[in-house]
Amino acid sequence: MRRSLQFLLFTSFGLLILMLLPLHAHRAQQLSVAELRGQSFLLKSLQLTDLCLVTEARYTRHPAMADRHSPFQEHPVALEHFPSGSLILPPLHGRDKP
Amino acid sequence: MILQPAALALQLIALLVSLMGIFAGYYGIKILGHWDPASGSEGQLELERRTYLVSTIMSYILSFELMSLFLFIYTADDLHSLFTGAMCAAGTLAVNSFGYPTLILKILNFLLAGVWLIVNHADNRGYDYPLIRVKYRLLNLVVPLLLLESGLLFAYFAGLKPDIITSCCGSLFSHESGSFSGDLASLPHLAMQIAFFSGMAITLASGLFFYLRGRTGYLFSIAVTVTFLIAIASILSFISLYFYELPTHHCPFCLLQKEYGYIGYLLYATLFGGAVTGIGVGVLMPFRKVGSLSSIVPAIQRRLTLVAFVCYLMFTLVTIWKMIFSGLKLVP
Amino acid sequence: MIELSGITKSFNSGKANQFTAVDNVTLVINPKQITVFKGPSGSGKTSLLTMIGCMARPTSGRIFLRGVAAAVPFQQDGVEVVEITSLPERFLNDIRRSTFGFIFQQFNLVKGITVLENVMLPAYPTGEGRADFRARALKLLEQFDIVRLAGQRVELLSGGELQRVAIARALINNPSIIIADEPTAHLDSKLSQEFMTIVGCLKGEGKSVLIASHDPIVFDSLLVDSQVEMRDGAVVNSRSCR
Amino acid sequence: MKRAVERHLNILEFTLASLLRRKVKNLSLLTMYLLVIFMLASLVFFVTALKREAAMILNDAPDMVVQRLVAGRQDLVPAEYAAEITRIRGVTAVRPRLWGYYYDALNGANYTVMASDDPNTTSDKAAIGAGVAKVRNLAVGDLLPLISYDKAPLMLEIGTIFPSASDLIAADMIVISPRDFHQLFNFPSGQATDLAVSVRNAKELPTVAAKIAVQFPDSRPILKSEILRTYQSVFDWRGGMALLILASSLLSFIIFAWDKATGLSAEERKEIGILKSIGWETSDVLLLKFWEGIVISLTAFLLGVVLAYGHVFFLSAPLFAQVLKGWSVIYPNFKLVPVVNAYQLAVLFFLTVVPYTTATIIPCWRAATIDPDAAMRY
Amino acid sequence: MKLIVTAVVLFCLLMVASSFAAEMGADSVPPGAKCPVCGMFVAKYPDWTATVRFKDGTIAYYDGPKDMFSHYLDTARYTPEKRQADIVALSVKEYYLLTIINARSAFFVYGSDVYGPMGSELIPFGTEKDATAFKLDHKGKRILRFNEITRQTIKSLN
Repeated sequence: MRRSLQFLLFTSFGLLILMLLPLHAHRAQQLSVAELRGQSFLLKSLQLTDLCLVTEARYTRHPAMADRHSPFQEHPVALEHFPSGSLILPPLHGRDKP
Repeated sequence: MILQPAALALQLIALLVSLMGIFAGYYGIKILGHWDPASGSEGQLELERRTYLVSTIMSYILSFELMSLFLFIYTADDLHSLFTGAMCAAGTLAVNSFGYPTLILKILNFLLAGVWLIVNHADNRGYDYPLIRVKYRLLNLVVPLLLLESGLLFAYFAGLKPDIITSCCGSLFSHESGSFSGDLASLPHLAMQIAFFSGMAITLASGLFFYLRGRTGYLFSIAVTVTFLIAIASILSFISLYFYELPTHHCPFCLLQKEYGYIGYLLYATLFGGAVTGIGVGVLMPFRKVGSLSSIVPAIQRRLTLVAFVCYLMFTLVTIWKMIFSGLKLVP
Repeated sequence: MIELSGITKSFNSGKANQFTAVDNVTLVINPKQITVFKGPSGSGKTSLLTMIGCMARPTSGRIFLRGVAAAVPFQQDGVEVVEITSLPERFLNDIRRSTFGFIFQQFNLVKGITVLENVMLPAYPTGEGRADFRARALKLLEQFDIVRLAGQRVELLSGGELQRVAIARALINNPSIIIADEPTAHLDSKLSQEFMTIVGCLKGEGKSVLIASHDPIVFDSLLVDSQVEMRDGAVVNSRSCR
Repeated sequence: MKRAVERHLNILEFTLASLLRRKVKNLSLLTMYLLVIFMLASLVFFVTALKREAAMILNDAPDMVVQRLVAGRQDLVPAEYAAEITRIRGVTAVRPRLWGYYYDALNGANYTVMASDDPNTTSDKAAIGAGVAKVRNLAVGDLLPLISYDKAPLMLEIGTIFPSASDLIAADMIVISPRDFHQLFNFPSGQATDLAVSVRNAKELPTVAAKIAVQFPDSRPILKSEILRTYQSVFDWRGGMALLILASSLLSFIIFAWDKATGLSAEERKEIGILKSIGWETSDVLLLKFWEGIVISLTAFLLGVVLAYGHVFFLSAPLFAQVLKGWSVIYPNFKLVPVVNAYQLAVLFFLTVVPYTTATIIPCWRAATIDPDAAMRY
Repeated sequence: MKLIVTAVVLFCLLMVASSFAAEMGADSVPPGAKCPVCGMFVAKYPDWTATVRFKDGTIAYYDGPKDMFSHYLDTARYTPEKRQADIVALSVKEYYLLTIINARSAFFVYGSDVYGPMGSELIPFGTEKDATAFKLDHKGKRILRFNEITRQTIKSLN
């Protein structure tokens, strides 16, 4: 086969895979809703608020911990999140109303 | 200011388009000032080379404009959840006074860039650069509009603040809003349907006649332009109603949403495609007799006419199909 | 027939280092003949050939092509003369592609691709089907007896083979005029003779051949129909050898 | 029409041949481009998937958490607060939450201990996350000894180990009964770590929060939407330093591409000169260069995105894991649920391919306008 | 006797079940349902759902009481084949608890700073006490009963 047609074939194959990605994601999401989310009644009832990404640091395990004066606390009313906290305004929204 | 990837991408494209536009415009002015096809001097040769650059840039601008037009509408649609009162792109665009002008300019620029490329294509086929002045005057009209569009786009995104209360399409395009869009939406259905179908009929008939006989090109082009405007008004006035199956919902943007099968993309693509090519036919009309183009322009026009014809026919067929199979009946 | 009238080509015009490569040349070149441009290097032979071959435009003067107009796409039927000096590049190019075939001093083959591909190269942008011009290229290779080299890369070829590939390439688009610029400069006498034999065959096929050369094997060849002698950009002597 | 297609195919043919001829140069360009797109796409996929994960967790989270501050530090909330807050209009329920951290000196890990009033959680029993089970090498039925505040050991029998599918929420969790919780930490009764407040209508949350803030000046209500917003910002593009790094790498790549495209080697110049002399037109060479750009950028984009998808969703982003993990003892072993849509892909395309293409326009044009007679003059 | 008891029990069960079903039916908005007044998909805004049930059993869904009133006060305009008299029941979602209540007996707070999906809204409450408290919290202007709401009221909200 001509090289140009080979390339076009390769590219359309790549495009096909690219278009399959959203479909795969969509399907995986549906499966995860069905399976994973019903996983643990106990966990659900605990009403957790945070992701367990890095467990040692409070500012990643529980960003919403409220200390107003502690290391890596960028602003007294900010929720903690290192290292991006210094780039983001503290969420003053809904707080300044009497 | 919304720091959302799509907004960033749109602003990036606007920036690139402006830079390229300034570049092309600068050489456009130079070419207008120093063009002398009879000379074989080095300056002239350099300018001739620049024409390649300008037309390359313009074709990139056109494709960027086309892609960013749809990305813009989709992004506006996507962002509606940030604004109270917005339910689709209509509300997002109404958040500040730059939204709609940006959209209208985007459409206009897309049409102009398309027409420019058509003229450029014809000019390139003539061996004596017959349209060079027309082409670069047109370019100098397009470039400021491109810059204005980018400026508006930046102003629009800069002015987007979440929690702004905006209007939804239901009120923007309602009869009582008193605005121009509202007036369009409140045009009487029957009259608009008559106008739309007769406009389409005249366009298609004159297109066919022009295609077969090569005459009445101006009529066709004018019909395309007028029908384009009528079709936009008709989308507001009655076509959208059939798609929404609601007698009072006149929004031109909800058509683009998933709930309606993204049918709006097909409608607008055919409408814009038909408009660009149809207007192109008219713009080329004065040059049918210009020396070297006399055998070329008619062939180009025939092809353009065919594209415009097919596009408009598709638009009409989709409309008719929906009018027949819609759950809504406006005219008993 | 090619007619030149008052052809001048200057470089760097208006600047201090301005020089005139070709100075007011008026000339008629007959079709289906071998015409040799002779003169020392720097006499303007090459510049003149580039202008005839639609590669460059003269600063002033006009060039007419007669009888080759059939290959020009935009030309209307019945018009036999093309004035090529005021044409934009893309039209010059169309004429060049369909009317002229070029053989260069250094052969100018593209390295890294095969002989066959090199021969086919001028046909790529014409939009002709690949199978069509591929068959033609193979036929040309056969004609020059180098079909066994088709799949080889050009780096590995000998001087004589290179020359034949270059000639085959010049012929791929079936031109009516062949332009050769110092074709024998890098060849020994035997190969130069061989070249002239091939040129003779081409002439026999009805092609016009224009050669710039200061090689006696070329301009003293019995095949040559007319000679144009050049010096400092001007024609000093133009005569028919018949 | 057929002629135009043939012309494109023929020129593409030559493009591929000439790209393959300069293998080292073009492969290095392609690799760099691919790497940039791969990292950018991985980051976008990773971040959107984490955002979705966070949003899913917050679906079940309390509408509002009320904490108490003493001298600017978080303190325990007295039970009376809960009773008072219940009386506010719009509040449907107030649940005191008991939780805290337990530092395991044995292996340096940090657990999150939580008390559950679920009837399944009886005394002396614990439900633990897969991360805890792994670092302590525990199975269901084993005993987990924890050291109480007074150094007395508290023996807990493992009743449940949360499946590792829930690692992103619970890898470090130890869920025990309130009685054990009080005993472990000497936690004063009648107090709570914080209060989980339910408000039926989300619209009313700010009003309720404002009322709580007025009624208890030392309290700090945190809305679900605030936590969500924080997560979105943390994970969002502007939050990621990585984006800045990637943006600069994209920029430097474009400069590199520009440089590569402008600085044609003598050989390339000669080659284009030959092409032009044998009958290629400026627009043919432009087309050649256009295809060159398409081949490079499309290949890089397609491969980069597909590889990124595999990297993030099938291999759980090992490259990012290294960064996130650092010296952590417990690192969740999570598999992210893919979140990709056409819109996201289109935006990625615009952000990576469009700038590259634009950067190459002028260099390509420069290359394409080499004089056709240049080849004659060598 | 036994028979009667059984019948009564069965009847009660049926009633409960049917009322439960009715409530469920009204609460779960079909995903494709669109507000006949503004065209929005109602299921996207479950906190604001208002419904109108017609004589023929059809139910119309709205994304806020305002649109429900628009339809109620000008039925023919939005549904040309129906009249106001065809309406048998109107329901709205109570603001604090998001329960479905009868619109005819509800208290609506006008002019508050709480916005619905369509902007300014009439906020419905089951009791006057709740309505008064809300009016105080949210700078409401007036408390209106069902019959006090006119086209003029709706127009001033748009």
